[in-house]
Amino acid sequence: MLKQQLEALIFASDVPLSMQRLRELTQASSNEIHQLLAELQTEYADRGIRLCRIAEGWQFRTDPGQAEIVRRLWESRPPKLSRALLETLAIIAYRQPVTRAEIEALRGIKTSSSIISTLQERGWIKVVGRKEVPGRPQLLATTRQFLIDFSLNSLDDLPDASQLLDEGEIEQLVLENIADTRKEAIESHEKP
Amino acid sequence: MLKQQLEALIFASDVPLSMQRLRELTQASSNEIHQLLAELQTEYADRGIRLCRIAEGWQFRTDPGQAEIVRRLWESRPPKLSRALLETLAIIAYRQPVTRAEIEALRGIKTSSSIISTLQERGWIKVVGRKEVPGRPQLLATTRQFLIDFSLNSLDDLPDASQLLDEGEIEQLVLENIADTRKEAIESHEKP
Amino acid sequence: MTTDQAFPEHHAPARSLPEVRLEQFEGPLDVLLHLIRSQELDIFDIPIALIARQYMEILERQTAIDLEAAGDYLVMASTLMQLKSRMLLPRQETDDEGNEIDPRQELVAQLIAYEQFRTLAAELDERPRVLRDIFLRPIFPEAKEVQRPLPEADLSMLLTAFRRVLRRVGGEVRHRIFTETISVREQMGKLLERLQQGRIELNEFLESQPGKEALVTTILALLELWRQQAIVVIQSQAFGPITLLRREEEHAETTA
Repeated sequence: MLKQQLEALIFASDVPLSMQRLRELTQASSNEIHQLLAELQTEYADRGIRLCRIAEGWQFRTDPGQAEIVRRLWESRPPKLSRALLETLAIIAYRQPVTRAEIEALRGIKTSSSIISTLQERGWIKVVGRKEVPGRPQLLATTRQFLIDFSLNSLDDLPDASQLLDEGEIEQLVLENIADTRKEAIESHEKP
Repeated sequence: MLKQQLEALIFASDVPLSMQRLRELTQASSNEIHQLLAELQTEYADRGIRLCRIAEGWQFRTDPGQAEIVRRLWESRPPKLSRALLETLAIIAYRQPVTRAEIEALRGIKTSSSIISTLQERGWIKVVGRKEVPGRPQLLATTRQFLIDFSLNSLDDLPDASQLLDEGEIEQLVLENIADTRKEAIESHEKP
Repeated sequence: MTTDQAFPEHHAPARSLPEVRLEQFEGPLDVLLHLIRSQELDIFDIPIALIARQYMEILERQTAIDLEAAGDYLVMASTLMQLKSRMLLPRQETDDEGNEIDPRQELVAQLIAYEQFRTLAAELDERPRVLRDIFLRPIFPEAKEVQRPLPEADLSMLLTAFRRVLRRVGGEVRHRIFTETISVREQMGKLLERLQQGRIELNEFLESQPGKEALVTTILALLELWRQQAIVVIQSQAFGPITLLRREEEHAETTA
């Protein structure tokens, strides 16, 4: 049972799992975990998948002996653009010129530098100046290449932000607004 | 050797790998591949990782029995799907391609736009065309992502797909039974 | 004779239903199925008078108004009332071929069709679902080790991504929609002007608004006027029509 737990955890984690983390997650002792990991390592020794000990912890990897065929798998297919990258690009397209802080405020999450640099490498965004506020952050905007790659004649071809939402959603926003207005009204009323 | 290749390929792919794709990559015959996949499936049957047949392809996934512990990796619980969303999705899955008006007729209530757009954002449904009736409404159908996320090999695997009654069958059922109860009611009334 | 007549209302089983609220339901069919199944009634022989009464009770208990769904609930209420009176007709209804028609046929078919999907939806929810019950390998380091074709640009995915952001930041959108088009203030003026000519029904007025933005701006204008107590909003019964009038007019009426 603990063995299956360890297998599933290591498989589903996006980072190698350290002994400490495995202990926290399974509530088992280091000894037990150690022993089972050793067993697993032996069981996978002849498989196409290996249980590897990497500096930071444990991770499943494909057997290096299969590297060539695995390369074939990946060479033929373009990867998908990630959700985070698309969201960042969309905000730049709609709000340009925009600073990174503004993007982060909208997405509610920190934008990794690798997203910005990937977008720059693809030639979809560029720095168009600096905002005259403390720190003088860079202002980002989309490029001509962006229009070409996304089959747009001009930025005007992007649908209005309001068109992207439908009535149901607008209604929702209005309802939230009512709540806000009411609250404000009540609050302003309560003040002497 | 081929077995390890298959294992590594399926493990290294971010989408389920179809038989055709496995044949192309390994240059082996369907027969050989089939047999080895069956062997692998048995070998993984008691592990924390399983080899599963999903969306007409093969994919490694965690054992559902380990769900609780694996969820601890992220600490956040996945949001529950609302009944309205599930009903709408079920109608699209079983009746596809289907228009929004048809969904509303079946559920007897207006479908909020946010349900349709949430389903689209999840990547579970897509517009597959337009119905040639006045207004040319969009026809909705489920996607491959829907099969992947709901652990289905094909639409035929939907629960009770064969038992679903269509309009004609329901009409027949109603006519037969409603007539019976009426008859009984009449007969029992006529008795002294 | 129908069951309704066989069991006149005062003879109907006096079981009291546990109190339910409209928000628990996914529409009028869901309410009806609940009433039928929880009382173990025969779906092929629905006591319409009883069900209609219980349905109306649930509706009346409703306090919050969801205008969109209200219409569907009301349509069902009138269907039930109509069925009730048809069931009381002494003569059997017949179709073109002279076959007997039960007035409840259509409703029963609708209920059975809906119930199927209600069950299937629950079963669909039981399927092992990725990220809830099942987890996949989240990273593919092998992919980084090869030269791959670049991901393709996809406009629809870009738009979906932006929609996601917009939905997350509702307030921001609000600001944008309402400042870019007709201003709320302008619409407030128009609304007051229109009200000079007398009271209006909300639905009628909203229908005359061209497009979504105008609609939203109008609603915001209305709320603002209401907040400033310049207008009065009247809804005399749940789900009933909403009437707007100027506050002065209201005074005029009460003093008249």
